[in-house]
Amino acid sequence: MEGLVYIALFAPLVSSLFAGSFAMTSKKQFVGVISSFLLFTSFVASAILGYHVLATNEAIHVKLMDWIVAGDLNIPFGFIVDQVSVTMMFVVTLVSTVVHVYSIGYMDHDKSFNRFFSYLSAFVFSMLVLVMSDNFAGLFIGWEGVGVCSWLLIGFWYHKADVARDINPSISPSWAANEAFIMNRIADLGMLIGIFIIYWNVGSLQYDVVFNAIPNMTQIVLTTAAIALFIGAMGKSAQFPLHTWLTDAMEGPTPVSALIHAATMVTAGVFLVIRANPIFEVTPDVSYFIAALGTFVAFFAASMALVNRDLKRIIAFSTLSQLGYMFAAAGLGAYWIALFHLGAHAFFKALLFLGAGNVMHAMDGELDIFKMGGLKKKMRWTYMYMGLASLTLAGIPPLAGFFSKDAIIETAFNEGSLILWAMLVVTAGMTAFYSFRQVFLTFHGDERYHEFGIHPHEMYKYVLIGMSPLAILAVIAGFFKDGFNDFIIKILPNYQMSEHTHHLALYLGLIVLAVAVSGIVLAYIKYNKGLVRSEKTENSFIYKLLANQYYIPNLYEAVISKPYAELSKLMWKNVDMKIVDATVDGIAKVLYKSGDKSRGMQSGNLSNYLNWMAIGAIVLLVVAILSLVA
Amino acid sequence: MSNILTILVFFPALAGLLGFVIDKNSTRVYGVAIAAIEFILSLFLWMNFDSLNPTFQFIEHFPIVKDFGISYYLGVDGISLFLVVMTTFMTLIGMMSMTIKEDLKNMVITLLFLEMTMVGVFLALDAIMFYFFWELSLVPMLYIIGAWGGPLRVYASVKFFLYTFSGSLIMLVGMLFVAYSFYSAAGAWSFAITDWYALGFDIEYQFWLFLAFFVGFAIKVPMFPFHTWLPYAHGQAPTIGSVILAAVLLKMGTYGFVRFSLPMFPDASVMMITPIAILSIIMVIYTAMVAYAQEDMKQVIAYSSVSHMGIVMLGIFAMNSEGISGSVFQMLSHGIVSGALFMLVGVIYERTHTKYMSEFGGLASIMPKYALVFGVMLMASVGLPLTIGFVGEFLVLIGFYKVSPILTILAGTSIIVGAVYMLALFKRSFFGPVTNEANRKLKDLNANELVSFIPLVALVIWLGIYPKPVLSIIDNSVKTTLSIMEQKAITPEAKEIIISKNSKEAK
Amino acid sequence: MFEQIAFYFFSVLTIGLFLVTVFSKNVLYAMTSLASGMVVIAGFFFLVGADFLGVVQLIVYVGAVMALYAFGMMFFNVTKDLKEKNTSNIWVMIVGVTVALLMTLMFVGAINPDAIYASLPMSDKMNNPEAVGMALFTKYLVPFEVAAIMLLIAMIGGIVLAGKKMDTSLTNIEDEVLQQKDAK
Amino acid sequence: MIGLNHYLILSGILFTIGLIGVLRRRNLLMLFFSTEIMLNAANVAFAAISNFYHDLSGQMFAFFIVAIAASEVAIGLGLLILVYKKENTLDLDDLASMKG
Repeated sequence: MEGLVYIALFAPLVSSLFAGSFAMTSKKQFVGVISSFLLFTSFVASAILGYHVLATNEAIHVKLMDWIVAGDLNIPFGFIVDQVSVTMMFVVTLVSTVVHVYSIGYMDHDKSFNRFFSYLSAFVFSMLVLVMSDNFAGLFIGWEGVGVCSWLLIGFWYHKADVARDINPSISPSWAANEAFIMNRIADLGMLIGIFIIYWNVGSLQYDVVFNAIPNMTQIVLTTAAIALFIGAMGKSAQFPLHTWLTDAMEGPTPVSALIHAATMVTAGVFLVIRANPIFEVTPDVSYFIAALGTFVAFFAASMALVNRDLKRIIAFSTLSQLGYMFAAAGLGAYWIALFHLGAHAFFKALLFLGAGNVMHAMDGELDIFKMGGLKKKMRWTYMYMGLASLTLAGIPPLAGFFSKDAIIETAFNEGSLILWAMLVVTAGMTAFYSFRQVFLTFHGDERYHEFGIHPHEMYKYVLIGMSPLAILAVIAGFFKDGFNDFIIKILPNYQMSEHTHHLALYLGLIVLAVAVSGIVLAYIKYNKGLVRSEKTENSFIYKLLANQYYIPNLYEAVISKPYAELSKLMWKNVDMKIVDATVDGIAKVLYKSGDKSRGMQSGNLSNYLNWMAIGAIVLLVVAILSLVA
Repeated sequence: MSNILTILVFFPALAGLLGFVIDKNSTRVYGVAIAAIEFILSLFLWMNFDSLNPTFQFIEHFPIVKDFGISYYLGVDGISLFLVVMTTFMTLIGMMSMTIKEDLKNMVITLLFLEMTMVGVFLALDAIMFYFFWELSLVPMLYIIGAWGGPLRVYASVKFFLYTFSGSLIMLVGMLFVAYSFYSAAGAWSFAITDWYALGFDIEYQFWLFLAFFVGFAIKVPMFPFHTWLPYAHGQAPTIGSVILAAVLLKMGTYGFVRFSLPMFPDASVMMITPIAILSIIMVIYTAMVAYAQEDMKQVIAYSSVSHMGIVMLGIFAMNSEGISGSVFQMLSHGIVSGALFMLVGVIYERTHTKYMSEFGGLASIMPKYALVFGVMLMASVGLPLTIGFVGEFLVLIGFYKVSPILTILAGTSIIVGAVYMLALFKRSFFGPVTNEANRKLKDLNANELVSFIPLVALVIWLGIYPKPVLSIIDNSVKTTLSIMEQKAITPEAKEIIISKNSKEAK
Repeated sequence: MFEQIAFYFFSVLTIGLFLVTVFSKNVLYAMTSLASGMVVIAGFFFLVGADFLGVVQLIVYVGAVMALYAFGMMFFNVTKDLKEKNTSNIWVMIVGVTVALLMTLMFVGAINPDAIYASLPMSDKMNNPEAVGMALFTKYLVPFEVAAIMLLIAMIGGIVLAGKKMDTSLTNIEDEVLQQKDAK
Repeated sequence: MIGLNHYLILSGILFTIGLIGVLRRRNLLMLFFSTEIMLNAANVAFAAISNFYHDLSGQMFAFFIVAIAASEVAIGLGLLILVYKKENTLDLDDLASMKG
């Protein structure tokens, strides 16, 4: 079994190095094929490991070697495959295999084809390190690793120039990449602090040691550790106020958006909360804050998705919103439901993104849904996939999204936080509305793309077949809910609804369903026929506010980036040059000037020298006398 | 074998003398060969180093001036071992990558002499010898900047020389006072550092002596606000000068703190933790901001050096073995990474004769290999895990967290601000469309340059993934230093701090 | 009584003569009064019982040194009065008087005679020249020989220096040569 | 009774006269004369101290000072002659070629 762990972990690394060795050569089809095959190997290994864990209920724990050993600190490269990590491994390797296959078609015409596979596989490796590590430092390796891969992949088309924010809200791929990296770094600091707190209070970073030591720790330490770790999670999972990078990250190639910014990396924050559940379990205040923030983000992101015109950004906002759901569940203590939603979301959101990728490919890179319409004739398969995924997202039974999302909303009700419940229900309606607004605008109604001289075409067959596993899973994943519950509660706390909630479950479900269906119906009425734009609505304050993301990116620019740049300039030009350096030069100047002034003494006239000598003699005599007297 | 340290110190200088008679056209090969032999010698030293023995090894000790206790005293422990190896390594790489055409012979000879002084500083266990090599190292550097530098070279080199020199004179006074105290206490003169370790001082003396040494070391590090010589020196120095300056010369200062200040003045060091930590944090954040504002690629890296050295300083004053070991490791990592970054800037400067970022843009499409190497070094510089930069930074921060969580959070912003200026540099130079048409014709790294950079990249990744062989040796010696401090501390508060910082509060 | 009279007489004489030396505008007068002053100084030596030193003073100073000056002066134009921009007298007086006061203060006030011990005590058995001879050739033998060598070197040096290219100016030649070189 | 102090004060006065000469005069030859005065003043003090403390060292010192004075005059005059030949003057105001 140990071998399988290493195969699952290192196959993507091998793939990355293999593809990387061709990175500077022209496109080679076999690079994509071999990479995909290696990823598939990793997936198979993960699946076997999953079966093993399911069958034996035993975690596999391996230690590769020591990493950092200094003082009392001892961090190994240790990997653990238990119920939680194997679930993540399964999801990650599955989605990434599909995305790899998809990319062979999608990146077909890109000259940096080989490089792309190298980055993509490197990302999968980092993600696996993140989920498989048996200690917080190992998690941090993966944590930063996925950050860098995300940076590389967002900025994949680095050659694009910067443009004004009005034209492209993300300015340029490289700008978006840097934004993502730096925002993540801010959160990573929190994560590091959390690690420090744990180390100095426990003396180890191994999960098992730390969790066993929890009863010995004071509440204040636990709370600060939980806060610090959650700050880390906020960055990676793009929670408010560190959320702006996620939509900008859509500058990356679409497979990247599907894999990293929907299915896997952004869920790392949720994973962290689930992984460290013993800590969050004993810090109810922090947990409740997580739930509240999650709910807020779910609503907040959905509201921005309502008016957006960019196909990928809409999906990105919905990702943000769904992450909010996951945090709400995790914060309320329903860790396994959060994990379940994480998995289900990975499948249908990846599917949705890949579908969007097909559309983008067909539309020559155009993403504005106002310029699309009526695509269902040309792209039947894509239409089906996206429609299915949107239905799942909207939470229509019996698709996967219904089971997971409904469970979260029910949890909120069960916990008695009716405000959270109400907001989550409303958000469910908004979700349904915006996903179908997008579907209808893209695939139904008049064919607006003709004006722009675009000739859409369906994606390659093998790509469409490659997407099918996701579609199947998006449909059937919900039926495994009870089985997954039995499987996962071996390690996560079992969350069960109270008797009361149980009785009301049917009604609650119906309410959610009704809201969702009404969302879809609203979208149908408004957008099925085609695009009807109303100047009045688009100029209204609310519309503008939402379309500009509540002006938060502008605010950050005005309050943080610009002042930082100005301050830096000030520090350099004024403080460093005019104060610090000028002081040093001033001292030197004083010495120089005094030398220059006293140069007059050196008149060359012996008589003057003799006078000076006499004065010196007087001084010496005085000293002599004083010393004699003393 | 028994006098390998003497060979290590003086072999380059002797070879340098011999260099005067070598034919002009073969000096380059000669220099590389000598540097390679020296590097192999240092590897040999590492092989034979007893990693379980934390004290000084390969000691060579005989008196020079008996009446004043000045002796020829060399020795190596875990702290200095890797600094020596890094010195020889970076000299070798620097020599290999050197592209200077004019007066190449003089440059090679100067570098070999410089190597002697640098190795000498790290190996000397006699304060007078230490001081001798310390000051002597200024001369070749002065020559390198002054003779091969940019337009402001005279100003820069004189500033560099006078600044560091005046600092070290104050340090010399401190050294003489310590020796005198030793004479008063023991009845005989001695400048041997190991003898000095046994000497205790009153808290007041410790404070003033600490300050005297501090001035000497802090200017070399360079700590805020003594750092302004560095941007000039880097800005004007030729590539090889910047590489050696950043990689090795700056480390002398921090090495001095570990070798002298901590074990000799434990109480004063404990007393000064907070002021120095605050200075270091200013150094980290302030210079990171200044680096962000720069327009010149090389200046960004010069200021980033200061910022990173702030982390090193912080680790030294964490007073626990995580922090100090991390600090020493960070010295190595900064040596390799910043050396490599300066070399990379040198590569582009040589091709375009400009270092201004505004002249570049889109270099990644033209020079992918160059961009790759730069990217790896950039990631190491911002402290990405599994690169060499992370290990030291992580250990330093984790060590200092024990001292002060608040200050650690402030210092931890280095991972943010560091990313800000490095990524901005990378974006401005490598990303975006090719803005300068002339740059389209630039050639990617050639074989010669690749040969220099591949070992660096390999090292960055190897030590990032498996730092243990280096770290465990460092850690052993650091623990010894700490136990010396613990025994020597006279005030109970200091003793308590040193002890408590090293044992976990396992509740 | 005799000692007192002699001391004061000699004092007045030396001070007067030396003042003439210092203030005279005529080199010849200055030199003559200096030589006379030296003779009187020898008188002081006899007065304090340093007979040998007195004789040496007469021979060396009055005989040799003054003769050297006299010969030296033949090279200079000494018939004319010197025209100098003398340093302002007030300044000189201030410095001079300060030095005099300080020295007096030091000699009179600060020296503690009890703390002084003879390192080379005179004995009553020998007269002065004999004692000096004993000291010179025992304890001070090496300095004595060194002084002899020094005098020899000084003599050779004096001859070489004074005899060097007596009739052309080195500076002018070099300037001309330089100018010629520059012209080329 | 004439005591040591008398001699020392006399010596001081003579020395001061010499010093005044050194400070006041600009002619090199006169400077030499003044120096001789100062040397002699010192000699007087030495001889007197020697007498009053019954110590021959003072006379020894004076003896060597005489020797030094003699060689100084020999070399110094040689140099003076050279300077005079070159510059045709012995006035220090005209000889200030070492101005910094």
